[in-house]
Parts: sequence; C-alpha cells; structure tokens
Amino acid sequence: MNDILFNLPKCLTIRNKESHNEKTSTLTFSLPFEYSIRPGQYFMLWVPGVDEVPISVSGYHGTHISFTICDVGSASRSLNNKGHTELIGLRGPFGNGFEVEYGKNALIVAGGMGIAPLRFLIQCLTSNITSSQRIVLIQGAKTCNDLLFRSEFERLPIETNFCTEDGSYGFKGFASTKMDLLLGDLIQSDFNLEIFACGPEIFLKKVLYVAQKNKIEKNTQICLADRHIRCGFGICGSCFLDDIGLSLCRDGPVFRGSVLLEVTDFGQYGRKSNGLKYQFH
Amino acid sequence: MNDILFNLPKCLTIRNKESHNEKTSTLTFSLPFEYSIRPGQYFMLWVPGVDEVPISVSGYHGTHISFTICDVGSASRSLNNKGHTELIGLRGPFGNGFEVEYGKNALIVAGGMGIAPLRFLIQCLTSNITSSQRIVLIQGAKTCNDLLFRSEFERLPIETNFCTEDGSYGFKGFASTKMDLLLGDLIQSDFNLEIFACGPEIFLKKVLYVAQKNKIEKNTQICLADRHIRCGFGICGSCFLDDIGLSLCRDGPVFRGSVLLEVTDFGQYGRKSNGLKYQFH
Amino acid sequence: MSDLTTFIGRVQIRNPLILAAGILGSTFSTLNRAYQEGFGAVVTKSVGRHPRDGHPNPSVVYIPETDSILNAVGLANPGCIEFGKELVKIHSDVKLIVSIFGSTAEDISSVIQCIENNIGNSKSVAFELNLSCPHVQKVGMLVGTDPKLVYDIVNQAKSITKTAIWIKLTPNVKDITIIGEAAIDAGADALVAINTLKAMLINVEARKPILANLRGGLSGRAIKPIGIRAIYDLYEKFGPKVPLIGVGGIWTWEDIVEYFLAGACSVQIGSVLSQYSSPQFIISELLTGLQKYLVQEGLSLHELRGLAHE
Amino acid sequence: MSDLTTFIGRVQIRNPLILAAGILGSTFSTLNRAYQEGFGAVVTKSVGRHPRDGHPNPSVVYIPETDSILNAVGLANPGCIEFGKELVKIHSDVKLIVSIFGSTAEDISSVIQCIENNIGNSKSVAFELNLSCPHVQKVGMLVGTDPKLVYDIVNQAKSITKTAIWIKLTPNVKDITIIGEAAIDAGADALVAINTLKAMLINVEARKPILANLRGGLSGRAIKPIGIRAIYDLYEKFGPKVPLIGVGGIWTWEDIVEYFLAGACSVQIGSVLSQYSSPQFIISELLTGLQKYLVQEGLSLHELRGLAHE
Ligand SMILES: Cc1cc2nc3c(=O)[nH]c(=O)nc-3n(C[C@H](O)[C@H](O)[C@H](O)COP(=O)(O)OP(=O)(O)OC[C@H]3O[C@@H](n4cnc5c(N)ncnc54)[C@H](O)[C@@H]3O)c2cc1C
Ligand SMILES: Cc1cc2nc3c(=O)[nH]c(=O)nc-3n(C[C@H](O)[C@H](O)[C@H](O)COP(=O)(O)OP(=O)(O)OC[C@H]3O[C@@H](n4cnc5c(N)ncnc54)[C@H](O)[C@@H]3O)c2cc1C
Ligand SMILES: Cc1cc2nc3c(=O)[nH]c(=O)nc-3n(C[C@H](O)[C@H](O)[C@H](O)COP(=O)(O)O)c2cc1C
Ligand SMILES: Cc1cc2nc3c(=O)[nH]c(=O)nc-3n(C[C@H](O)[C@H](O)[C@H](O)COP(=O)(O)O)c2cc1C
Ligand code: FES
Ligand code: FES
Repeated sequence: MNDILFNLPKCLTIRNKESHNEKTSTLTFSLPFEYSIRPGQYFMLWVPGVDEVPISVSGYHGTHISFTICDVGSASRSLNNKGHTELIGLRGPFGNGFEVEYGKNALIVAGGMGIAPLRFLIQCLTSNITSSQRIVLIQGAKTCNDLLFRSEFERLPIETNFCTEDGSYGFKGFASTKMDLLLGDLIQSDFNLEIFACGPEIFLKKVLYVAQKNKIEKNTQICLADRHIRCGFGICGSCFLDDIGLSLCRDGPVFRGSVLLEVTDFGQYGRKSNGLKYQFH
Repeated sequence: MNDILFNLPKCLTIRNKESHNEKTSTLTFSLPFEYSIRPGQYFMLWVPGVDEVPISVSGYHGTHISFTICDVGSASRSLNNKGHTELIGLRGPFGNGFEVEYGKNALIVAGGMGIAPLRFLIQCLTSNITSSQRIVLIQGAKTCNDLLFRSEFERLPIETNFCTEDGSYGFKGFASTKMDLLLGDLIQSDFNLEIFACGPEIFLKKVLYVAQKNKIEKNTQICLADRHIRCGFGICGSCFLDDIGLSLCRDGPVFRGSVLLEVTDFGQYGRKSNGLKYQFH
Repeated sequence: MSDLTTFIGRVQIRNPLILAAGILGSTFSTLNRAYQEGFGAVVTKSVGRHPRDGHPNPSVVYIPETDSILNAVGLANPGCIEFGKELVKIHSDVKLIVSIFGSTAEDISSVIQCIENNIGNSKSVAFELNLSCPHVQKVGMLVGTDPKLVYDIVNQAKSITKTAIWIKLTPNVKDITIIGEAAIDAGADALVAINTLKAMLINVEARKPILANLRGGLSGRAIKPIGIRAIYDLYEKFGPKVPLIGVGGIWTWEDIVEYFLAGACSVQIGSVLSQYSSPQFIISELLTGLQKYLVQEGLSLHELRGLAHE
Repeated sequence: MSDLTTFIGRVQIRNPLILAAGILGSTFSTLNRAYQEGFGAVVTKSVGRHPRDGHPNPSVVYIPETDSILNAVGLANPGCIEFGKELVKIHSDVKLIVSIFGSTAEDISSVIQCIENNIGNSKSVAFELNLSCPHVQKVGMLVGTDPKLVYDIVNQAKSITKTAIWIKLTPNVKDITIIGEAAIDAGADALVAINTLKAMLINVEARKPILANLRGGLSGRAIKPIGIRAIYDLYEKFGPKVPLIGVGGIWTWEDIVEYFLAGACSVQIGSVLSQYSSPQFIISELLTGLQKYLVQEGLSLHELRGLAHE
C-alpha cells in the first residue's frame, strides 16, 4: 500500500474535457503534486451518489492526469456528463502497470476502449524514443468514429495500423487479425519485440493466441479490465482470476501472456459483483 | 510524542544492580539500541501487578540506562527487590530534561534522592569538561549512609561539598544552607554560573530562595518530582502546577527558577492521585 | 473570515472547539489555561459525590501505531465538595462545562446541587453527564446503556437545575440512538458522542494486561470513524433540533468538518493534545483550517451542519 | 521449533492462522491459494440463501492514518447453490470453514444443508455463522445482538449437521459475553471475535459519506485493542473449555501472542493482507515471529493461551 497517492477518495474538479464521440470523452484533472504513475495503472473514479469504477490512466504529464471513459452505464455516463465545477473522487493509483523497457521495439495492440491505458504507454514510449526504435500500433474499433486518439497517433513517430469492424477506416477486421498478419514479418525482421495489449478479454484471448503461435507470449503484456473491482488493493476477493487465484486489481491488471495461459477463465468467464460466473460473448 | 522511545511499556530484565544502602539501589538495563536521552528526563517503570512510577534516568551510556530508586512504598520496594530474571516495563523517556551548556560553570545542588537525575547530569558535564571549567556539587542527605554515589563523585574532576542532617559526614545541615554560604563567593569570583537542583519541593523552595537572593533565578534549573504522574505526556491533567497550569510530566520536570516563582503551589502544595491538594511538610 | 460563534442550544461559545472531559481538566489552572489558549469552552474531569483515587498505574498509555490512547484513570476525583472549591477559582469568562458521573439519579443530582452550592448556578454553562465511562464498575457505562435509568437521571437533573444538561453517550451499545432518545425525551439539552470504546492491551513480554485496571477505554485516531457514525445516526434520528457534540479522534480540521457534516454543531478535542506541547498550537491549526475551508466553500459553520445527509 | 498444530475443539489445523471471512475468500481459487501459501485454515466469504449483489462502490476503502479498512461490501454472494458448486473445486486437503449469514434459524439451517448437499458433509471443518455484519439491514448484526435468536439459530444448526458450528460475534454490544453465552448454551463449538465495528467516513470535499451504503464496518489496526478485550472477556467467562478465535487488527506476531494471552486458541487474519503483495509473506513473517517467541519463552502455543489471566 506504499505507493498509493490517495487511499481515500480525493475529490477534484475536471480541468479539461475532450469529447471523442457521442459516448467517449477524456477528462483531465490536476493532482496536488507530481507523483510516480505507470501506464497500465488505474484509479477508482467516484461519482458521489452514483458509483465508483476503475478507470485506467490514459495520460499523465506533470500534475495533469487524464482518463478516457466510455459510457456503458450509470457511472461512466455521469462521469462523461460532469461539468467543470462538479467533484469527482480519485482513489489510486492501483495495480501493477506495464513493465516498460525503453529503447526496445514495441508492438501495441488495442481493441476498442483498450486504447485508453495504451495511449499513456505510447506517450511514455515516444517521449523517450531512440532513432532505431520501432513502435508499431495496431488499433481496432467498431467504426472510424471509435478510433480514439487517431489523429494524435498519426502525428507521433510510430507506425500506425488502424482497423475497423465495419471497414469505415483502415483494415476491415479485428486488430488481432491484423496482428496475425503483421507479426510474422515483424519477428522475422529481427524485431526484438515487446507486445502490449488491452481490450475486451475475448479479443485479448485472440491476441494471446497469435502471440503464442509466434512463441512470444512471454514478451506479451496484457492489460485486463473485465472483472469487478471493489477494493483495488487485493483484499476483498471480488476480482480474482481462476485457477491460480490472481487478483486483477493488484497482481494485475497487466499480466504476461505466459501467466494468462494458466488462467483458465481468461477470455471465457467473468464474475458478477456477487461472485457468480458468467460467460463472455 | 516524537522523541519517545517506548510509548507502550517495553519489558526488560535488570542487567546490573547496585545497592547503595538498605533502601536504595541502582538498576541498570540494556536498551535495544542507542537513543537520545537527556539528564532530567524520566521513565515510567512498571512492575507488572504492582504499579508504574516515574523514575529519573540516573545514568546513561551507550545502551546502558540506570535508575536509582529509593524504597518509599510498594512499587519502589518491589523494583528494588527484583531479581535479574524478572521483567520491568520501561515507558519513556518523558519530560523536557535540563538545558545543558557545555563549558559553562555549574553549581549542582542535590537534596536526598534528588541526586538521581543530577548524577546523570554530572556524568554528561564531566565527560565534556574543559580545563577552566568549574563544576561544584553540593550534595545533602540525612546521614552519611544516604550520600549516594559519594565515592564516585570524589573521583571525578568536580568540587564536592557533602552535607548531612546529622553531621555524620561533611557539613552538618541542609544543602540549601551550604549553598547559601557558598553562592556569594562563587558569584563574586566571576563565576558564570548555571545552577541545577533537584530534591524534595520544600528543599527546592529554599534553593530557589537562595538563588533569587543572589539574582540568579533565571540561571537556576530546578527538577521537580512531587506530583502524581499518570500519562507522562501531558494529557491526563494529574500532575499540573497551579496557577499557570504547567504539567510536571511534559512541560517539566525541569523548570527555570524564574518560572517557578510564578507557580503558587511550588514548595507548598502537592496533589494526591485524586486531585486533592495537600500541604507539603 | 467566517464567524465561528457556536450555539449549543442556548449555550453560546466563541468557537466550536471544546476541551473534552478528563483531558487536562482536573484543576482550575489547566481549565483556565486551556480556555485562555483558545478553546471555545472546557469540560472538567468527571466528578462524583465522593473522592475516588482512580486506578493505579499504568492508567494512560499511548498507542503509536494508530495515534490512540488507552486509559483507565478510573474517574479519579476529589469528590464534588472539594472540586467545587477548585472550580470557584476559574476565571469568570471561561465557558465551563462540569462533567459529572454517578450511579443513580439521586447520586447525580446531589453532585449537581453540590457543585451549584459551591460555584453558584451561573458559573457553568452546562453539566455534562458522563453515563459512558467504560472502565469503572457500577458507574459510567453500565448506567448509560439502560434507557430507563438514563431517562430518570436526566429527568431528575432537569428538575433541580436551570443549567443545561448534556448527556455523554457510550458507543459500546448496539444502537446509540436508543439511549440518545431516552435522554432527549427526558429533556436533555444536548448529546455528546462518543466516549471511549471498551478495549485492552496486553504486554507480550510480561504476559499481563498493560493497564492496572486490566480493561480500559480507547480514544484517539482509531475511533474517529466510530464517532462519525454515531453522530450521523443521531442526526438522522433527531434532525437539527437536537444539539449534537462530536467527539472522538479529531486530529485535523478535516475531522471537524466531517463531524459537522455528519450532524454535529460543535466538537470536543481530547487525545490529539498528546501531539502538541501546548493546546494553543493545535487549536490555532484547527481553527485556521476550518476558517479556510468555510471561506472556500462559502458556507457558515452553521450551514455546514448535517450536509452529508442531503 | 515449536509445534504449531492447533486444535479448535475437535478441529485440527496445521498452524493457528486462519484467513478471515470476506477477505479474498469469494472463490475456490483464492481459498486454494491462501491455504497453499500457508494459512492453517481458510474461511469463505459469507454466503446466504439467495444471491446478493452487495452494495455499490465505494465499498472497501483503506484508511492510511490508522492502517484500517472501512467496508460495506454488503454480503455480496452468489447464493448457496452456486457457492456450493464453487466450493466443490476446493482441494481436499484445504481446511475449509464456510461462513454463513441469514436472518432466521431456518434461513441459516437451509444454507448449511444446501452447502452440505453440494460439497458433502466432510469437506468443511466448520461452519462459521456470521451473526455480526454491521452494515446490512435485517441480517448480520441485528441477529447477533439478540441472545434468544442466537440460541435458536445455533440450536437448530447443531441439530442438522455434525460439522462444528462457530459463532462470529459482533463487538457492537454492551457485553459480548451475553451473546457468547447464548451460543455456547445452544452448543456452539467455538466463538470467533470480533467482526467489524459500526463506522462511517465522510468526504469533506463532496460532503458525502464515502461508502455507497453510507455506513460500514471498521477493521484493521484500529480495532485490535477492542478485539483483545473481547477475547479477554470471553475467556474470563468461559475459561479454557470454550475454543476462542481472536480476530481484529492482527498486524504483527506480537498481536497474535496478545490474542493468545487474552485467551484465544487460534486467530484470524484479515485487513493486514492489504500490506503485502501475497499472503505468503505475511504468513511467514507471523509464523517466524511466533516460533521465535515460543522458543525463547519455552512455551508451547497451547500453554500460552490465557496466560494474561494469571
Ligand atoms: C482495471 C480496469 C481499467 C478500466 N479502464 C477503463 C477505461 O480506461 N475506460 C473505460 O471506459 N472503462 C474502463 N474500465 C471499465 C469500466 O470500469 C467500466 O466500464 C465501468 O465500471 C462501467 O461502470 P458503469 O457504472 O458505467 O456501468 P454499469 O451499468 O454499472 O455496468 C456496466 C458494466 O461495467 C462493468 N462494471 C461496472 N462496475 C464495475 C466495477 N466496479 N469494476 C469493474 N467493472 C465494472 C461491468 O462489466 C458491468 O456489467 C476499466 C475496468 C478495469 C477493471
Ligand atoms: C519526575 C519524577 C522523577 C522521579 N525520580 C525518582 C528517582 O529517580 N528515584 C526515586 O526513588 N524516586 C523518584 N521519583 C519519586 C517516585 O516516583 C516515587 O517515590 C514512587 O512513585 C513511589 O511509588 P511507590 O509505589 O513505591 O510508593 P507509594 O506507596 O505508592 O507512594 C508513596 C509516595 O510516592 C509518590 N508516588 C506514588 N505514585 C506516584 C506516581 N505515579 N507519580 C508520582 N509520585 C508517586 C507519592 O508521593 C506517594 O505518596 C520521581 C518522581 C517524579 C515525579
Ligand atoms: C486520559 C483520558 C481521561 C478521560 N476521562 C474522561 C472523563 O473523566 N469523563 C468523560 O466523560 N470522558 C473522559 N474521557 C473521554 C474523552 O472525553 C473523549 O470522549 C474520548 O477521549 C474521545 O475523544 P478523543 O479521541 O478526542 O480523545 C477521557 C479520555 C482520556 C484519554
Ligand atoms: C472487505 C471485508 C469484507 C468482510 N466480509 C466479511 C464477511 O463476509 N463475513 C464476516 O463474517 N466478516 C467479514 N469481514 C470481517 C472480517 O472477517 C474480520 O472480522 C474483520 O475484518 C476484523 O479483522 P481484521 O482487522 O484482521 O481485518 C470482512 C472484512 C473486510 C475488511
Ligand atoms: S477488487 Fe478487491 S481484491 Fe481485487
Ligand atoms: S501525568 Fe498526565 S498530564 Fe502529567
């Protein structure tokens, strides 16, 4: 519990708000001071009177911290509807975050909202990029409209590959399919590669499958988001993954592909807030 | 509360025990590590099942800490009767302690058991003594037998003056009387003097009277011991001095003579454990 | 600057910080000093009919891990006759609350009368009945957990004095509002919550309870969430019409705001004094923080009360 | 090396450290993992007859100042039928205690039967009846503060199962031994004390209670002195014949020794797990400290029990 900035929710007002589409926006807050926060870590965002939900850090610079939120229900909706004077409680940072080795080539695979923590990762990687280093992004989403941060990424020194399910922009199909197409080549060209992925678990299962096929699962870091979070610090038991019993909230949310191969529920079953298992689809 | 080593009693066994006379002995304990403890500070010494009482530090070197205890009742008696394997609880150090300016000439006036904290002070002063510095001790007690640490003091580079009430050793009379006789001379010989005193309050009242007569009450530090101590950290209210409301346990036990002049009860009234005032005699 | 003048029923004090019972308050000197250093009012050590020596030592120890205190002073007091003489020496401008304990309605009423005989009936602004001490047999908590007895005590006390009667509640019950209700029904002017929690510590080397009395009461930072809930429950039950005084673990100005939001209209301060060499330092820290918050929020202290219920 | 084998009545476990109810124990995986990492036994999350979603978030927050936790998970559970299926997957060597809540004797008995129908009557070493949750209406604490109801619940539970019945007591009462006595009279095999204390925190910026449920229960370091006293009181009343399991604020091996000296024959560990990335670290720290102490004192764990009463 030593590296947690706010153990109890600290309420802040929104400093800046950027809408990406009808359902998604990025909220920026100003922390009272600079702090060490890693990509892949998340905060619990509390809308008093509504709910408190886990949201990844999608950007962090100086004291400015951003969260990119998709409206899927009560809390996310009211987060996105908040004005500049209303208070939102922040508790965190929680979770392990990605292990980042600067200078190493990186393949970043995002499905849908999975881009949120990866955007912060891309910010970090590109701010320290070397001339020989390749950073390849494969970003997938339903439609062109859902390709968050697209123009931002296009301005960065990275190789972008956009995919949409409806073909409205870039490759038509899943990011995992695109990854399958690209990975062989990338590895062959002596690509000393670290893979970073985030998205719905079913999608991540496919990503891991592709990585495993290419024997690179140990260098694949996968950020999960499909478990119910209560405490955030590994004590209440609501977010654990079967069989080995790893908490998403504290042992994760980032796991090596080689570890996830032992997680029997990975990509298959989640648990509701009452602990009941349900199948992903 | 920041400079307290043991807030809750820490039980230790007696490392060494030296009997001075039928009623008095010095117990030495070994602390788990070195710590900053000032002369005039005290510990609460707990005899489990009996009582816990305030006892001044009478010596401290390295990790070895000593207490000199006179048997006046249940706790002091059982402390003095403890064997080497029995446990005694230590809580402290408490209180402010003497302000020590090394290199300055010192007059030390002890009445009876008041020698206990002053012995630690003498240890400190002599361990840093300069060639031109004078340390004068006036130690009073009932009988020769009660002149604790006499031979130890005689071996030190200090000027000793012993007094007994029955005349069985040294000057016959009170240490305060001897002080009255010596102080004029000492001050005249350009003695840049700090006075340190401890003993029964009635006696200390006389000491302060003599100091005041010589206009040196501001340079007189008086260590009190005649109030009932419970907490040791200034919260329970059982040890406060009227009228200004100073706690003996935390604001003291050492006070400047100039402060004690404003303490209406000084040398006159104490308070029982139930808060009732009683007159000293 | 926001005005910090506080009303507890008819009782007006210059700021909402009250020295809690049994903290410093055994002598006229400490009560004078505490008021002089900035408290809005001061509560005395609890006094009973007859002198009590209290429990032997150890009777008050500090628990550093949780900034808490375990105590079993055992209601040491010189009896109401002597204590009355003590209180006479309190400066006339001091807002004084006399804390009283006893085991029956008669007992407590006789102490009130005894004190008023000594100090007159205008010197103290209130009597605080300590029906909640967790470490003394037969008096204190045992009394304060029986609604019928609480009713009788308050009823009789109200009949013999015009001075306000405050009731200090114990948290060592299933539902604090039941006792609060008995007190209010009988005419109590304010409720004070909470007293200490039943607790104990054992020394592992000596294998003995640390307190001479074995059992004691827990105060300080550890108990704040319990105190906040008590005040919240009481405010939910009684609304703004019953003055509530929050006590337990106040360490920072935020803690005071929390108590106000929960429903308190004033607070008492105890264990935190262990952290400061003089009350004035903590008082000014707390009042400054509180002032700043009020200005920033554009609220008066009074408006703050109970806001967490909205 | 001192033998740490512990008996809680007939129940034998390899060491005295038990994972407390509601900590990690929602799934077979975590219970397996906790046992594998060294616990002597593990208690499940409390399960009831029907599924419960529990309270919305915030439902569990950490209070850094006092190393404590405020929670109102609200007895979230998938109901006994589904939970029974979960428990089937627990390794056969795991010493398993199933925690159960309910509002009536029938309710609780039906859960016991449901679980035994699913997992057989030899898989769990005990049922722990949680009659003490402070933040759920109608079940939990309200049940556990009524001696008559406790008697009936235990009596009926004992009549339908041969598995040991442990009763988890709430500290939110005047006298914990009264409820303990009702449970023992009805045949309970062990008493577990304490559950969390009624508590609340309010965010001063939002001016709202932090927990979605408003009220919650306090656990962790703050409550240890309260737990120690509960066990001491129970041991004083019942002596060594009633197995007592101490829980509340255990942070170090000294805390475990304290609970044993007070009268516990075993302990449960909860909030402290928040301090470690994996249970194995705290377990080995605690067991090593305990071993060292026992060797140094020349005592067995069993001999340690209740020594503070001498
Ligand atoms: C580690 C982590 C990081 C995340 N990062 C982001 C992010 O950056 N941006 C983003 O938009 N979303 C993120 N999510 C998902 C986000 O937490 C949910 O979309 C959000 O909780 C929905 O809450 P709601 O009240 O709006 O919806 P509800 O109507 O309450 O629920 C809709 C669905 O959201 C999920 N959900 C609800 N509450 C929780 C909870 N406490 N914990 C986990 N899931 C819950 C459930 O699947 C639920 O079925 C992340 C989730 C996790 C676990
Ligand atoms: C700051 C301070 C330093 C002291 N240093 C020493 C010392 O170095 N050596 C030494 O022998 N004595 C010292 N004393 C005095 C010592 O504390 C008492 O002699 C001791 O408490 C007696 O306890 P008892 O149980 O033996 O006697 P009891 O029979 O309990 O009482 C005898 C008398 O001792 C005093 N006393 C008892 N309990 C306390 C208490 N809790 N606080 C204060 N006084 C008490 C009272 O005057 C009482 O009337 C010091 C006292 C104080 C306040
Ligand atoms: C040493 C000590 C003595 C106390 N004595 C009394 C008392 O005599 N009467 C009373 O009503 N409360 C007494 N209390 C309880 C306090 O008034 C207060 O209710 C409690 O300490 C909680 O507040 P805090 O956490 O700010 O200390 C005492 C507390 C302490 C620590
Ligand atoms: C998040 C959380 C959930 C809990 N859930 C339960 C529960 O379901 N049943 C129960 O009997 N106790 C429950 N408890 C109480 C613990 O079992 C334990 O009694 C309490 O936390 C005190 O121990 P600790 O201080 O070591 O945590 C819970 C405690 C916490 C912190
Ligand atoms: S959310 Fe509580 S253990 Fe992960
Ligand atoms: S002994 Fe408690 S205030 Fe001095």
